[in-house]
This record gives sequence, C-alpha cells and structure tokens, in this order.
Amino acid sequence: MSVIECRNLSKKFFGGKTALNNLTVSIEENKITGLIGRNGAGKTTLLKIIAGFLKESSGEVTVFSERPYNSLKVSANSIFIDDQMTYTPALQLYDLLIEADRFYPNFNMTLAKGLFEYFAFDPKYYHKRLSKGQKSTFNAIIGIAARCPLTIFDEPTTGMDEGVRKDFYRALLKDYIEFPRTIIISSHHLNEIEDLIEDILLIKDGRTYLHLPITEFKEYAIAIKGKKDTVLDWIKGKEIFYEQYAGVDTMYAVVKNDYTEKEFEKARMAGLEISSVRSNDLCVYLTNKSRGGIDDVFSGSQPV
Amino acid sequence: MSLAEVSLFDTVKKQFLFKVKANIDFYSSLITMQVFGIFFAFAGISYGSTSGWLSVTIHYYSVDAVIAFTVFWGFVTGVTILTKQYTDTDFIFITNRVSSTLSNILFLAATSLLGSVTAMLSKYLLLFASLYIFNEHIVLGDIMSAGDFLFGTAIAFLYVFLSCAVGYLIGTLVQINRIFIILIPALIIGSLILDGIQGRLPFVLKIYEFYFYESSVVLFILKTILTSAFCYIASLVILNRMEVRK
Amino acid sequence: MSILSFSFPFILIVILAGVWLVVFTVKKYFPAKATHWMLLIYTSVLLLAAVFVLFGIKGTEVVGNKSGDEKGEAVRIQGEIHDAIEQGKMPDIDKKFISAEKSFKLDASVLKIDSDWEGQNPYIVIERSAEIGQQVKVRIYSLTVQEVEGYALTKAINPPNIKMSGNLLLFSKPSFQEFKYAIFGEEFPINQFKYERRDGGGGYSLAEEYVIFVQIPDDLQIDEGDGVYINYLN
Amino acid sequence: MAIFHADDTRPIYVQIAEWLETEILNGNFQSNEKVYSQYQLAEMYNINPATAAKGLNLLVEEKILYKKRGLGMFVTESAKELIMEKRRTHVLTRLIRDVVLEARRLNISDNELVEMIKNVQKEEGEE
Repeated sequence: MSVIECRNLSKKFFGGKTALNNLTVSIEENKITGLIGRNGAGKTTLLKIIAGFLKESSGEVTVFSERPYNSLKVSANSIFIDDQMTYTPALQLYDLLIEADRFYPNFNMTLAKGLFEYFAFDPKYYHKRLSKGQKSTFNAIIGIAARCPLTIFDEPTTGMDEGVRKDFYRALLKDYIEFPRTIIISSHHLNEIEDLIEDILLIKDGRTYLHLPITEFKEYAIAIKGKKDTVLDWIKGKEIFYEQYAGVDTMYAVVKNDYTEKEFEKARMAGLEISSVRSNDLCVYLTNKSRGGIDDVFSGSQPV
Repeated sequence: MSLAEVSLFDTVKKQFLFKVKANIDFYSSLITMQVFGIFFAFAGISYGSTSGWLSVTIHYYSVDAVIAFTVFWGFVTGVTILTKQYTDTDFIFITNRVSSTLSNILFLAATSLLGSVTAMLSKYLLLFASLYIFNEHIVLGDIMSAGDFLFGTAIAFLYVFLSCAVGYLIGTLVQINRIFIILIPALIIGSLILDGIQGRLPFVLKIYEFYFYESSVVLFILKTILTSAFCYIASLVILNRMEVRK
Repeated sequence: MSILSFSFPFILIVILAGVWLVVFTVKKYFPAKATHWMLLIYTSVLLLAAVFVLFGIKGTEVVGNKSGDEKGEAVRIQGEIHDAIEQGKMPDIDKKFISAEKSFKLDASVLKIDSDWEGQNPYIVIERSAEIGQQVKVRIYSLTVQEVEGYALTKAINPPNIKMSGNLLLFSKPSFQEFKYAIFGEEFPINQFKYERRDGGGGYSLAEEYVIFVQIPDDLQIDEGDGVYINYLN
Repeated sequence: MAIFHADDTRPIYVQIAEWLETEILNGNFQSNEKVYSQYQLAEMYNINPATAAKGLNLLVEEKILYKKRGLGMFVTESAKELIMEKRRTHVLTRLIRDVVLEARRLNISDNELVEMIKNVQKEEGEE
C-alpha cells in the first residue's frame, strides 16, 4: 500500500521558478526512503507539498489517500522536521517536549526524555539559543519520538557532528524497527544514510530520476578502467554516466550495469578493470548537469 | 499502522491551550499598554484656582485612555499573531488553517476579555491612588457599581475584540502582500483628503460614529459581532489559500 | 449600595484567590516566566486596589450629590431672605441655611461693627429686640454655591469668622481652605448607552453670598465701620 | 552475484549472508535451529531491515535456510554441506581465473600453463 502518490506533480513559485516539473512517484508504507538530489532539485518543495504546507500548481498528490494541502488528517499523522523549525520562544526545551506529547497521539515521552538526557540537553534552556547542531538534534528527538505514520526529515543532520549523526541514525533505526512507519529522509550525502534506507528516490530538475531499492541502486552502475580504445569499444551503446581520462590513454567510465556475467569475464580477459561504484559518487554522476563534471568548465575555457 | 483520527474541536482546544502558554509576549504588551494608559490617566488634567482663602484643585481622571490603549493593543495583536514567527510556530504541531484561525480567535477573545477586565479594574487603582495617596475628595454620584462594571467590561470587550478582528483581517492582507502595509494607511488618508476637498463628513468618522454613537445596546452588539465575524471569515477564506512555512 | 455592590468586593477577593490557586496548582504546566509574574502582580494590584476602595471608602470621602436641589434651594433662599429682610421676618428662615451662629454678652452702650475682609463688604442685617437682654446674637446665612462639574459642594465651605473684642464685632474672611477634588468620568463603554450624557465641562464655580443677621438690644447704639454695609430692620 | 572482487565494496546483504554462513560452519547454528531475524540483523549491522531480509533470502534461495511462516528462518539439514561446496568451487574458480589472467599478461601459452600446474602437482605429490 502506498502512503504517498504523486502524479505529474508540478510546482511553480511566484516569480516563475519551477521547483517541481511533472514529478511522479509513489512511496510505500513503512519504508524508509532516502530522497537524494542536488541543491535546488526540488527536494524541500516536494516534502513541503507532501506535508501540506505548500500547494501544488498542477498534477495530483495524495497522502493517506487525501490531498495533503491544509489537511488536518495529514497534519495529525505526519511530522516535518527541518532546520527552519521555529518554536515559540516562550517555552523551554522540556516544555516543548510536553507540548509535542500533548499534540501527537503516538508520542513516546519515555523515548523523548531518554534521548533528551542522552544528548545532555538542559530542560530549562531555550531553543533559539541552541547551536545549529543542537537545534537539529532537538528537532530530531521530536521527529523520532512523535512516531508519526509519516515522518519527514529534511536535511536532519545539518550542523550535527559525526558522533551525533551516527547516534541519530541508529536511534531512528532502532525506533523504526520497534515501531515501523513511513519515513522520508532527504540528504545530499547518500553515504550517510545508504545503510539506513530501503528505497532511494533520486530527483533531478524537479522530476523523479530514479526510484528503486538501495540494494539495486548499488548494482545500478559499474566502473570500467583501462585502455581508452578498449573501454570505448566496450561501453559502446551503453548509457554513460561519467567519464574521465588519465595519463596517455587511460580511461575511466561509469556506465549502466546491464552486462551479463559472461561479458564481465570477457572484459577482464581484455585487461579491463571492473569495479563497483560508491553509491554517493554514483549519485553525483547521475545528478550532474554534464557527464564530465567540474573539469569541463576548465577544459572549455582555455585562455586565448 | 493505523492512522490517528483527530477532531477539529480537539485540535483547536489543544492549540488554544498551547497559545495561552506560548504567546506570552502579548500579555507583556497588554500590561505595558495599560500601565502606559494608567499613567496617562494619572497625569490627566488638573485644574486649580486660588482666591484669598480658597484653593481648589480639580483632578480629572478617566480610564478611557486605558480602554482606548487596550483597543489599540487588540489591533496590533490581531496583526502580529499572523506574522511568520507565530504562524510557523503553529505549524510545528498538528494544525490546519481552520484550526489555526479558530484557536487564534479563541486566544484573541480570551486576551481581549482579560484586557477589558483589567482596563475596567484600573479605575479602582485610580480611585485608590486618589483616595489614599493624593488624599483627594472624590466627586462622584456613585462608585462604579457591580452592574456597571460588568456591563462596561462587556462593552469594552466587544470593542477590543472588534479591534482584534480588524487587525486580523489587515494582518491577513499584509500576509498576502507587504504592499498593504502602505496601501491601507494610504487609502485612509486618501479618503480623508478626498472627503475634505468635497466637504463631506469624512468616511473614517462615519465608521467611528457607526460604532461609538450607537446608543442601542442590542444594535451595538449586533454591529460589533457581525463585523468581527465578517473579518474572521474573510481572513479564513484568504488564509485557506495561503501556503505556510515557505 | 445594593446587595450586588456590597458583595462585589467579596467576589473580587474570590477571583483573586482563584487566580492564585490556579497558578499554584498548574504551576508545573505553567512555566513561571517574568511575563507571568508581571501579569499576576498586575492583576493582583488591580484587584487589591478594588477591594481597598470598595471596602475602605467612607461617605465623607465621596462628596457631592447632583447639585440640582441644593442649587435650587440656594436660589430659593436668596429670594426668601430678601423677602424676610423686607418683611422683617428673619428669624423664620429655615435653620438649615445657618452656617454659623454665635452670641456675645455686652455691657457697653455702643457696638462697633466692622470687617477686615478686604474687597468684600459683608451685608449685615440688624434687628433690635426688646426680649434679647444684654447680648448680641449673630447668625450667618450662607447663600454660597460651590459647584464642581455640576456637583454642589457648598457645605464644606467655611463661613466668615466672627470675633468680639471689647465692644468691637469684627467679621473677617473665612479661614484658609484647600480643596482637592478628584472627578472620575464615566467610562465611554458605559457612557455611550446613557441618554443623559455627562460631557463634563461644568468645571468649577463659586458664587459666595452671606447674609449676616445680628440681633441687638433695643437701646444699643451702632457705630458702623467702613468695611460693612448695614441694613436696619427696625 | 559476487562478481566484484574488491571485498569492501560488496553489498552489505552479501556480507551478512556470508557471515551467517560462517556462523553455521562454525557450528553456532545447528540444523533446524532458528537464525537471527531480519530485525535482529538490522540492529546488529545498523542497516535497514529490508536489506537484512535480502541477505536472508539469498540463503533461502541457496537452500541454506528455510522459512517457517510466522516463526522465522531455520537452518536446513544440508546447510553445512552446501556452504562448504559453494566455498570450494567459489574459491577455486577465483584462484584459477587469477592464474589464467596473470599468465596471459606474461604471454605464457595455455600449454605452458598446464605444464606448470602439472609440475606443481608432481612436487606436491613427492613430498
């Protein structure tokens, strides 16, 4: 059963900027989905539409079979965590937890308190005086403890240090195992969340570029390195995601993996090195505007 | 996972209680305004005359200033409660535009009531000061009776609440576009000038008379409640179309 | 004071107690911030002031009745006095208009009457009487109307002083008096619905007029001073 | 699917399957004994339960584990056998491939290579 359905979803902002462009996606219940994309790809816009904050310009979007915009049902069953959350300056951190507990029906106060103490928050402190990382940590506590059937984290680890990030992801995973729910995490660092997520949703230019299980994504592409001519010959007709040249005629290419095991044998025999591609790198290649990356900028602008 | 079914009523109730705790800035501004008004009332107008053997000082007190300041506070609060800082706070927790507006109305009503009670009570503070601090003879037919106090509070409440409602509508318009911050005062001043040129009774004055010169209690209640309702409904219709946490 | 007015202070005390009770019982849900204390102190001060005023107010501190009657009477008595002077019926005037009364023993055959009240010549009416014996009786009738914002506040005003030294009956201006009045306007939310709108502006006015009535024995001679104007009834 | 030989980049579910195989080989799980659930594995490895499930399913496909509905995954009777068989062929194939590739780079003919293998076998036999 899918919790979120988007069909040809578009969002144009006042002033003409198109954030989403005919995006179609369906997110299934009780899965952790990683939403990956470059800055400006439309991640936050998509999430805010799903959370009911923003209104779609065209297309269709349903969350829990209901249009999310201004829906009380969606609001009651979802939580949206990002680093822009402004809490009332009148309440202290602990009181904010109490308020969250009062609002969200599934809120787990024991867990919230536990995390609150683990991360050494002062109950009498105020949210706006926290550092960026502490703010994110506090928001994350609310996000996890709220146990909303749809939990959305938009760049949840902004400002967190390495240790806290690890703790956060582990806490999220453990609570997810105990209390499965639909979770979407957006990030531009896939390597951070790749073990945590079940599905990856890659968006590029406001559209769904890829949506598949992360295990398949890891085998989605392969890297081939070897003599330029041999490599070129071998990747002919394939979808090339990335290419790079080194030395006199060494070439490195990342292509879509639809080779058979036999073909790999042959390639090895031909002296090509075949390796897997790190998911994070693959994301970068897939979402780049051009195949060459930053180097193209320099090669294209030789001084006259 | 089963979905939580929440009722609008329940959400509004939660949100109202939350606002009572969260929007404490409005209490501070209310007290500041009223204390300011009380000082105004103290300073008041004093008139003195001395002949050879007689010295007379007459000190005029009125809590009208306190009530008027409270009415003004209502307007500002109505506008302020719709600024991004406050609406964003709403949408951290469960809400939609309807529950947000309803809980705002409840909050404004509650604080208006508080404001009108304290405004009317401030008369006793003035009486106290006059009697025990300034040792004055109080010239009065009667100290405000309980009936008058309740009646006056009710009417003051309607004024403050109306002012909140008007502020809320203007706050909504300002949320659509900042231009209204300039446009609304410009329209008012423009109409004043135009009426002045054409020698008519200024439109703004007519509005003032519409409420302040109404001598029938029933009509006054109808006028204020209907106007408030209109403002809130119009705001809700507009707010329903507006995005949040942009 | 109606029963409602009487019980009003009690209601306020109950409200005050209620506010504090609520605050203390829900304190754990109610983080005490500066604003809350401010609000609490502010409402408490207002309520306490109300209690003090409503319990502590004394009749004398609140002066003034709507002045219509008093003013009317003052006007009426002016007429009456003038009639009485013409008809020689001064003793019949209502006692309540007497603001001062004194009588003196007198052995001399000449009574000197004067006033040191500069700029004001007291109007003195003298009546000779056979029954009075060896004394002088002085009564001061006050026709003064002091008005503040339409309230008549005459009663509080001192009459001229009377002094007898030797055979000199001396009138002098009243002793110094200071009045501090506070006037509380009715709040506009209440005022708005009353037909008789008190727009204020009455301000303060004082119309002083005294008639001094002196009764003397038949055979006493009067030596008129420069500062008085005397009218003999017989 | 172990086509990629750089061990550190192998998918995590493959690593999990292999770890379970080792556990079975070491006798930590006997035949018909219940193994870890996908959730236990997810916690242990800090991964998504679905990924852990994929590792388990890999072993079910290879008949090393079998599923009892509602109860979990259990070790088959032939599990140890199958694992040993798999590792044998797997390791040998890989080694031979490396030998062949290296020989090709050094321009050693197939006959020469076979000769070399025979020599090694002979030496081993003499000892």
